[in-house]
Amino acid sequence: MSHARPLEMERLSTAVAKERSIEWLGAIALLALIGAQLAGVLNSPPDRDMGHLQKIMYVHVPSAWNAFIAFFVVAIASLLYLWKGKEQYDLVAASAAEVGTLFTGLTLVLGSIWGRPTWGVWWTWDPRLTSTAVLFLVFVGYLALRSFVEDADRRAQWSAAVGLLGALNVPIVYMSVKWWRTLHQMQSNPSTVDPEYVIGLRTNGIAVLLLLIYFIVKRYRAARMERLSEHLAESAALEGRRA
Amino acid sequence: MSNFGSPTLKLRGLARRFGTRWALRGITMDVEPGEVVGIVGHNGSGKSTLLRVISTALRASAGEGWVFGHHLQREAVEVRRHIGFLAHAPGLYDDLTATENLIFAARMLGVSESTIPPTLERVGLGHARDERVRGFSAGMQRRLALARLIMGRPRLLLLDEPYNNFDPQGIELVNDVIQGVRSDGGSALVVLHDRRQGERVLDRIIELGRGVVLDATNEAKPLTLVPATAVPS
Amino acid sequence: MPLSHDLRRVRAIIWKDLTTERRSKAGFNAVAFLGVLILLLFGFALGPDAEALREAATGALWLAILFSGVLAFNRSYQLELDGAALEPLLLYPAPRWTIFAGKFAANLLFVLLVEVIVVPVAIILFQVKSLVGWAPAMGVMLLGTIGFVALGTFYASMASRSRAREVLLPLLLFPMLVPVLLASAEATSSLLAGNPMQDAGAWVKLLATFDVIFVVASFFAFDHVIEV
Amino acid sequence: MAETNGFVVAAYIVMWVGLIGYGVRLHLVFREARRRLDDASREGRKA
Repeated sequence: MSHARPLEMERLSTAVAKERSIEWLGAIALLALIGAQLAGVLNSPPDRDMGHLQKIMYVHVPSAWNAFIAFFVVAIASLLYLWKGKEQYDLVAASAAEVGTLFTGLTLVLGSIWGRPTWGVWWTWDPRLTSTAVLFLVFVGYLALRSFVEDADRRAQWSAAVGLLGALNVPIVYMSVKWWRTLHQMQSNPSTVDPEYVIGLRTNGIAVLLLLIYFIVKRYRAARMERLSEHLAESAALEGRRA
Repeated sequence: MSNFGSPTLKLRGLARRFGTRWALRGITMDVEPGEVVGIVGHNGSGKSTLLRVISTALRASAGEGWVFGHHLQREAVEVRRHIGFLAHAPGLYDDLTATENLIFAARMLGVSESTIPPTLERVGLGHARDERVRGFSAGMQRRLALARLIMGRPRLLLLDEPYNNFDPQGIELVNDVIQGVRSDGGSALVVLHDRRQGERVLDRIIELGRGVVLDATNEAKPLTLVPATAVPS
Repeated sequence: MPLSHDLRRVRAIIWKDLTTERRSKAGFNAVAFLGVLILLLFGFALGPDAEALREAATGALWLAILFSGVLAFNRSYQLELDGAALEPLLLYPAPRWTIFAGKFAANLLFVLLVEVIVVPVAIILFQVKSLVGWAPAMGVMLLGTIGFVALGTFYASMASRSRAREVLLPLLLFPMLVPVLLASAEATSSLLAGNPMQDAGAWVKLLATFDVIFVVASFFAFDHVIEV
Repeated sequence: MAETNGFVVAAYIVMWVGLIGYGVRLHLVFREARRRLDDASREGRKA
């Protein structure tokens, strides 16, 4: 599946030329997030014993949802790269992995901020939190591999394989951690789930999703320009061969 | 088994890139059955890279090639059946003896191990049959690599500077191996450190410069980057 | 190419890897002693109280196997990398999976041999008294080891050829092994304590599923990573 | 009840610092990539 490098270059350069600004998406995402958070915080009744702690969920849960969405994008892009061999898929996977690692990190920090007042400890071996931590480490490994490999083809092939296997393991990790915890301690579930609360979660989830898309597209475009400038440098050397 | 009359080797705009450096910038050439072609060129001209791409050790970044009609990319396993590649590094297992290295090669090639003793004799390693390769001199290691190559009964030899600092018997051995393959209708591409080496067996010499064939007797087409996906005739 | 040829190639690779390993004995002894050393360190860390030790036995055993066994994987590719023998190996007219199968089997044998030394030492050091269900427990150990070695052999095919390979392999491998570690530790300890198979059954099923998924995935992915 | 509010505020601060921080870093990475591309294409035209 050797891909003609210059063809890749044309494909990338036309794409970059046709690029329309997406700053509007960033702005909308930001506004949506502010709106969703305000709505969530203002009208959710303080819980009897948990007080306003429940409001932390409005940032914690959407981060977790979007982290998983990001890693799903990595898996799909990696699969497409292995199948089609086009560089764009590799760049999408790399961008989604970076953004996904950001949201996983946020999920973990927010989870422990929520855990401290609720259970008195910064870290609980709660199945969801623990699986997120494992997922975080899997993708730290993914990003480490990408940074250790210079050759573009090798980096793309290897990270596609690691990305896919990482995604394949997510459900198994979650199941094994869930069983492991239920053996040792009744699984903690957040406070009563009234519809008001669920709507708050969903709107915040969508707002964060818009931001996720904006981040991934913007990171992808930056990566595409980096790749294109590498190509241009190459072809300059190529043209220069007669000299 | 190859379709009659087709050249042993056909390359069209073969190119290979390492990171951002182009080692091969478009090689277009044919090698006919029974032909032995020498390749010269200064360091970094792409000589070794060319052999590694033809041997299917490296994938081409652009362009295409066929060995006995088999496509380098799509029919790589078929191509490997006919290739005898002697790289710069011998690529042997130091902790195994000469015989054990060839036993491993025989099993991987799917050939009978009975050919090992005569092959070792032919390359002049009969005396070191049970010694570990770790103790071998560079010359002895190259002889063992040649023995491994012969066992595969290749029909296209790719030899990377086989004559370099090799004793006269060694040089004679290389020429003998080339003659053997040529008489069976096979061909050889031999990278030479300088033009005088191996002139007794060479039919023609081509020169590589900065990844392109400079003064090949056949037309030296400039860089024509045939998209790899284009289906050949 | 007939399968018999390919199986002969797999055996050839196993033979080559193990003969080389046997010749340079140092490798195996070092890994086995490291496993024992890690068990000792756990013993010191967990303190002399017998009950605490017994409680942590299977967990400590598995961590000792993971940390010592992981050394075998990069070494297995070092055989090729030291003498620039990877290229000739890739140039034999053989499908790529035979290389992975050979390396996987050789590494599996290597790690199992390490376990033959480390497991008895763990039983002694951690004063594990009840060995009632030791046979099924060994079965669980084997299942866990298969998953561990399959992924280890796969990730080492990349890590062994990149910078900072000693850091990269554990970083890639260990997060993936969480299910193996949990399932093996839980199932082994419940079996050793004499509970019937059903209790551990769920864990064994998860372990078996993990093995099937990641052995198959490694075989397919190996084609894509070994050639580049 | 009051001291738990501190955690709520902390959570929102962490969320916004994380998102804005990454947004700024991304903007810098984007601009740097754009600058390098302009240089490279100028180089390309000259060769």
